[in-house]
Amino acid sequence: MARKTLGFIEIDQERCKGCGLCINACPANVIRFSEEFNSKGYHPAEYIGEGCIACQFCYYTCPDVCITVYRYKTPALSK
Amino acid sequence: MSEQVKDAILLASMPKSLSGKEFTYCPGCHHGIVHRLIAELIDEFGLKEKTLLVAPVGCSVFAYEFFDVDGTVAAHGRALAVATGMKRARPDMFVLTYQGDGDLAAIGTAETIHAANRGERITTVFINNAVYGMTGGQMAPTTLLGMKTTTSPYGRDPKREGYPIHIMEIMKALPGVAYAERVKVSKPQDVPKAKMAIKKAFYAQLLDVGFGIVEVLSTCPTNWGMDPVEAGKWLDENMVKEFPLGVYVDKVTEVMKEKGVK
Amino acid sequence: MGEKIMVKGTEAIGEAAIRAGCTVYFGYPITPQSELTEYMARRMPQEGRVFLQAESEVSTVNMMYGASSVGVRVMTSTSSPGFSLMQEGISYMANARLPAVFVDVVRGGPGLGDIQPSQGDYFQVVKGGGHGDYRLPVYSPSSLQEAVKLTIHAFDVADKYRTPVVIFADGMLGQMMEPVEFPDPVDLSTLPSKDDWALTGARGRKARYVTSFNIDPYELEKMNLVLQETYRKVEAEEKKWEEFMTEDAEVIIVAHGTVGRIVKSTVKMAREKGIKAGLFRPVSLYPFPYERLSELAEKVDIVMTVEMSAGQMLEDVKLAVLGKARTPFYGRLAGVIPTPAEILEALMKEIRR
Amino acid sequence: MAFVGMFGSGKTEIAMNMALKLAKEGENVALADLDYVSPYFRSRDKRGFLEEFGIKVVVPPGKYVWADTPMIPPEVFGILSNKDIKAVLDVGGEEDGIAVLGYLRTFMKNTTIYFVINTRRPFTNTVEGIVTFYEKLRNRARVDFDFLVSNTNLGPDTTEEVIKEGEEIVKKASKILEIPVAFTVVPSFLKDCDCEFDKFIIERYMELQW
Repeated sequence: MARKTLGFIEIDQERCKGCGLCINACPANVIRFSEEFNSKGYHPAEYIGEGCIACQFCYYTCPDVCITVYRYKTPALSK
Repeated sequence: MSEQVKDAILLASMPKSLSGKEFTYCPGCHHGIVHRLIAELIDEFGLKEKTLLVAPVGCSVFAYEFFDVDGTVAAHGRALAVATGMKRARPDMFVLTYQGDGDLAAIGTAETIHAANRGERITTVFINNAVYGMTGGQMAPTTLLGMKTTTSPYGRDPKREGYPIHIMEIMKALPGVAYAERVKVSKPQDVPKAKMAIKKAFYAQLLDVGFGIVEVLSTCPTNWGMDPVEAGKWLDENMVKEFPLGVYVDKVTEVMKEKGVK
Repeated sequence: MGEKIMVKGTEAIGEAAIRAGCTVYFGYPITPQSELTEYMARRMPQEGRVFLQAESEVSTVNMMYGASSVGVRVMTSTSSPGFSLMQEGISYMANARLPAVFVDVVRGGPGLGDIQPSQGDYFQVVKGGGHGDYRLPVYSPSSLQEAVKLTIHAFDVADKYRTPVVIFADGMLGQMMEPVEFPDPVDLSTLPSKDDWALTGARGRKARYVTSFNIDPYELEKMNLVLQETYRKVEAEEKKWEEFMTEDAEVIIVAHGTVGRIVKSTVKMAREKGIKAGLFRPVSLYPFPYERLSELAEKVDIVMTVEMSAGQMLEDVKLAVLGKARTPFYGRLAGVIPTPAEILEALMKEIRR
Repeated sequence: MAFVGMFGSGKTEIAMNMALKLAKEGENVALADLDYVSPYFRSRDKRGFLEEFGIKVVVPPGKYVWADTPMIPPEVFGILSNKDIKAVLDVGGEEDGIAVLGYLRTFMKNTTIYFVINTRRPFTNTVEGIVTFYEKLRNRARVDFDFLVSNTNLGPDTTEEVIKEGEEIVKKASKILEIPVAFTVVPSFLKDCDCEFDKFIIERYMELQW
């Protein structure tokens, strides 16, 4: 099933504390805990790389202002 | 990534009025969300060079370090007295206090009520998480009935510990208050609403209407003993019942209309 | 200097503060200083300045903290129980290095006490009643003209060293009336700039904060050392005292404020009886003029302290005298004012001993 | 008679001197200290001295003489109603102190009220100042004042010039207010000075002796 990718997010993984609020908030389910540890020993959040609908919910709920949200000028279709 | 960015519009990123310093709050704590909202509004209003921030004693005792604005930290409970001193001495500045429930509603109740009642042109953001976070989970004036804390180990019993205090309802009785609203930020949809409320409280000061205060129901996952997601659910299911959300005082919207402000 | 007018002590101090450039006054009513608050309520708006009656002394001192942090000259006045309530805020101001002037019109204590004049606040004002290692410059005037001079001086000292300063007035000084001349008001634009530390908005510079707080003990120690260095400077430069007939004195009486004034009469009465008495009146209670009193003590057998307290300044007198002379004490408590005659009688007893 | 005025205008000294003068003339005199505003320098401090001259001093009973709470002794109603007693009222300063006259006014139909002015005091140093505060005090007291009293002085530093300068200002205020000047107060050490109005020579009993 093809779903639209309307934008993307960047996560400052060093700043991220791994609270999971963004993961819980994301309606597209495109954020997950990374397998990697950051230098503080958390599993930070990571974007799965596609499917972001640029709704900004993750940005709204992130208590550590780690997320930057972009919207594509021309919405791309994901594979 | 840069290729990607070229083809995109930036929707949301760290506000300029934050210093960039990492918050000291526990993972999932709502303080950070509210800090960001305040910083966004300072940016949007272009107030960075005019803002004086008064931090309280509580978990947000370091708040003034997280913003790129001039500030101080008041003695416990006295933020609104300090802010009054600043605003009276420099009425051209934008004065903001950021206070928790112990600070604003227990030790500082007199300062809160009197600054509000004098209609001080000050904006206050009041974080209510029903517990003393900083000192390790003691009972707050806003602790819910039945809620266990380190100083109400059998659960808050009104016969013993009295009732949770309702600051917004008290604000309603004070003529100096221009704006008072209770909000939460536990769901993404709540966040823009909370921002709009704080914006109105900014306008209460900027349009010279009176005292503006927004109570934000917040989680304290650490002291509540819940993971951050669970804490948000608990807030929605329990705190909102005791502390109904909504606008309690609004003398601002009308003035905004009169002055053509959106 | 303008013409002489008759003023009460409370008015003398209030008017002096206005002329010194006090632009903000916060206060809370308490006997026997309420007239100063009332005077400021009437006068400050006339000058386009700020007067605000706070909801408590606790609030007052914190309002002062706020006003001082944005760089204006600020004052309050209170009486003993009110000063006790302000101690916490004063400690914060001391470490945040915020200049301000406090007037303590001292009354009888402890507790609610009474409303009569006393000097029982010496410990809480001079030795500090608040927490932590801080000191406050303290001035104790004995006439209204001197109160005017010292009030203005207090603002200058506060700004120079960035510290709260106290005017130690007893209730008698606050209520008495005397003819006084006031200096011309200071031009506010000539006051020392506070732009290098005050909270004026982060315009064209990095954001800054004024605070008494540092969670890092090593950093907090540094802040403390700055304070201590300031106090050493204050001690070197700001000692003030008055001597009356000490040149040939064989006995010295030490007294401050109103009692200093009463003791002048005692000295004259003693001299009439052939006793070569002299008065040493500390004007700055901190820094206490130890060295000069120590010099004087070498030449006499008796250094008697008289206070309207149970003997609080006495401890500083003993530190100055260091056993070089006898250090008897005569005091009246709870708001009772000693008369020149009874002080003389106490002195005679000591001499005969 | 009642003496009213601003803080420190000299009401107490004049009231005491007046009571003593009347007592020496053989009148049955009572002095009521109604000053519940100021904590010290009240006529009650000289109670013993006044009583030696047969003056009845009306003050709050016992230890309450030291209090700063409003405490109007009920005897005041008595001395005001008793025609055989010459009552002298020493009223507290400013609008706070004078409010008591509003309270007593039904008993004061036969009382002459003097507004005491020292033009070397803040707020009453100009004609405008005097007029402003005269109106304020009268509105607060809700009784009319009968006379002005010129009491310009600098305590021990008072000179004839100071007294005359005060008389000039009080005279102008008197014209505007259409209230006559009853007398000019003169300290005993200047008793021979020239005055435009009648002289009332006083001793300063309240002055500090040190």
